[in-house]
Amino acid sequence: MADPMRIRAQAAGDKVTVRVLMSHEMETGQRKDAAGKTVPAWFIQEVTAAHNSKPVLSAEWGPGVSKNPFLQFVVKGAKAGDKIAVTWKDNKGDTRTDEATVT
Amino acid sequence: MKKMTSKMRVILAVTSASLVTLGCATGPSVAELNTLTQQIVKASFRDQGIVKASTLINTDETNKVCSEADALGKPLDEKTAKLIEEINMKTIKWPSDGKFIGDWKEGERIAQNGRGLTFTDDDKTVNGGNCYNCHKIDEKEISYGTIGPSLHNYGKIRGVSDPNSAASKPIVEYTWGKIWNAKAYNACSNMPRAGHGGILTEAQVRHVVGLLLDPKSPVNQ
Amino acid sequence: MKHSISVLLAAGLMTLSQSSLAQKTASQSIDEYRAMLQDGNPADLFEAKGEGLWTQKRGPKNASLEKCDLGKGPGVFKGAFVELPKYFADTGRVQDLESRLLTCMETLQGLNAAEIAKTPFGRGEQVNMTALATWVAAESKGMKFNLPQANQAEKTFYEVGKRLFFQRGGPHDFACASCHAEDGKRIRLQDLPNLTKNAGDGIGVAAWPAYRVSNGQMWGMQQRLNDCYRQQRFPYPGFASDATIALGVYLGVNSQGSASIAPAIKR
Amino acid sequence: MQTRRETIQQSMVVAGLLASAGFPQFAHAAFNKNGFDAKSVQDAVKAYGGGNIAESKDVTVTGPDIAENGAVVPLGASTSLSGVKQLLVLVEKNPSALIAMFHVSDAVDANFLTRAKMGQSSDVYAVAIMADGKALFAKKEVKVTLGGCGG
Repeated sequence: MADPMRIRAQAAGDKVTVRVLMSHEMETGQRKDAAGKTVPAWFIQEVTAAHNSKPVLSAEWGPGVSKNPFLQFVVKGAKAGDKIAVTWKDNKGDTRTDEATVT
Repeated sequence: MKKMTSKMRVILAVTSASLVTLGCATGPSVAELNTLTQQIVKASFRDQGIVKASTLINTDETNKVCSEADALGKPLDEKTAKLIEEINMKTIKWPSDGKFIGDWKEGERIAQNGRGLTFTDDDKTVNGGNCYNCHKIDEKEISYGTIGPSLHNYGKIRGVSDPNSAASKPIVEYTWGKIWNAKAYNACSNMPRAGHGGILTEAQVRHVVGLLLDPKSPVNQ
Repeated sequence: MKHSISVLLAAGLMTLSQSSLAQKTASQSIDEYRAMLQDGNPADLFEAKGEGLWTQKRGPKNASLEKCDLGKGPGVFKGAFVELPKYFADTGRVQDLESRLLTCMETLQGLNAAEIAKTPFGRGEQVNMTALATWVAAESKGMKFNLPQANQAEKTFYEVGKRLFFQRGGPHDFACASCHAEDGKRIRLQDLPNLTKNAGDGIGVAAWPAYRVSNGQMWGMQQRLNDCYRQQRFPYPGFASDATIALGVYLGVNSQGSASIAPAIKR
Repeated sequence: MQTRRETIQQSMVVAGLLASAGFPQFAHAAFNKNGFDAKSVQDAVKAYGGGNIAESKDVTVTGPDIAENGAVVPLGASTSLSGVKQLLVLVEKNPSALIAMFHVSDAVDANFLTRAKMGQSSDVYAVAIMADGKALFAKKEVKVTLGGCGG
């Protein structure tokens, strides 16, 4: 199973800045290994986020996003103690969800 | 594989034993430390890919003398330095066809290239000159190192307008020689001996000399 | 933040001569790029993994590493990193963090240390090794390096490390000192720390383990030294070999008083 | 503050929760292959229903002037305009220009930061696709240098 994400969610006023690090290879499918064989594409395709279980964001990513991806977004109308959950799904169907409490 | 491991263990045991012996009272002498270092080098490094561990232990007198001087923080005395320079001067292979100046465009590619001769390279890797790692050369390349002096306007500053003229001969020869074996001119120079060390071929050295001395080269603009 | 950078740039433009302008702004732009990466260092992912591994029961003995003695007593990890490498009486060896973790993985968990040492970086147990080293190092973040030099073996290793640092060899005659013995030098665009002295907080050894942006890998000090030797065109230094540890003692003692920022983010 | 380990344990529970919630609002969020197959900025925008792109000072793209390493280039897209449906981050000279597409909801700012791979120096784009299909962009040049020892 994929390693957990690191999610930091910090409140300022009525907004919460969420910074997410995801553990993923993000293979482009264009790289060749030492033996000259093409390494198959393997990357996060969909990212969604929820604030206290209510969906607030969805995104589509391609293999052009860097390895071990970073994402920053701002949730409106959120406060300390709220829950922010982030889910990713990759092109092999693997998925992972992690949650953080807003500080 | 297994045999190798047990051999390693024996060597390591010897090393630790000598350490224990050295570990008493006053501490080891300089000579003992030098010996211990060589034992540790032998036990620690192994062959990998195209790089053989023996190259490290069997390094030449120039490297041995300069390493020791560096570690002690004392530069070589004049006599030793001269001797080393003479030994290295004798290794310089001058151009077999008498041509010193190659294609500066090729030279620029070689100067940019820092590849080759590591334990992850293979014997098919074309070696680069690593020049930009340490030198500013073509002013347009902003990614250059500062370990060596700037070579921008190298030929221009030295008044080389026709590298094939008799007047240019000394500087042309010096440039070739310096690239082939830098230690012939400065015993403990930081600069690799590109020709002598087998890093660059004669043809590659010729192109790099062209990069530095051809009046049309961007280096001299 | 952004604002202050542009103000700085504007001020810089006025005082710089035309010829040095391009270079100056290039290095300022690189600094700006590096600053942008500071917030969100993927090393966090490895640190979290390492924290989990410390308490996880693993190996033939189904034990955690919680009783591992990193030099400050069994189970003490805070501040251990900035005092390593040091001499350990139980093994009779001077050991760095990764070498010591190897000892604990063998004695406590029953894992095969020789096998792990032979495993290439980034594979199998080496992945766990790097994560553990990242986490232990992170637990000393902000602390100053303070390697012990009381034991004769530690003093001897410093002297051996110094000789290794200045040892020229390979086809290029490179030594560590070729690049790291003077102030203010650069290789290509990379600033080179002078490792013969305290190079400053978070510089040189005080930045490793670090996340490598160029290849998306987390590197411990062992891998950092291994790749230095690779680029020096030296043969392969064994994982946790005495040469790498002696070099670690030399670099660590020279960095006395420098504050660790590990795990850092590096080109 | 919760520890990292607690985060890991909780994530199992959350995963189940989100799976059952099913995200009905984002039913349209299936991966748009055409967008990521598009070679040019304009074609990628078209794949999301956007029209001809027009430069706008109300859209902002952020990124370094020089990236020390093309493997990780921090890029951001934002807009002050209301009525934006999607924000796209693109690198013109990449084999596929589109890096990421964000659906903008009322619950988030139209302001996202991510990191992209860049094979070479290129213009980078932020494109805002509006409710009426208008596509507004900002661009800036990011130079990618050869770092390290060239080896």
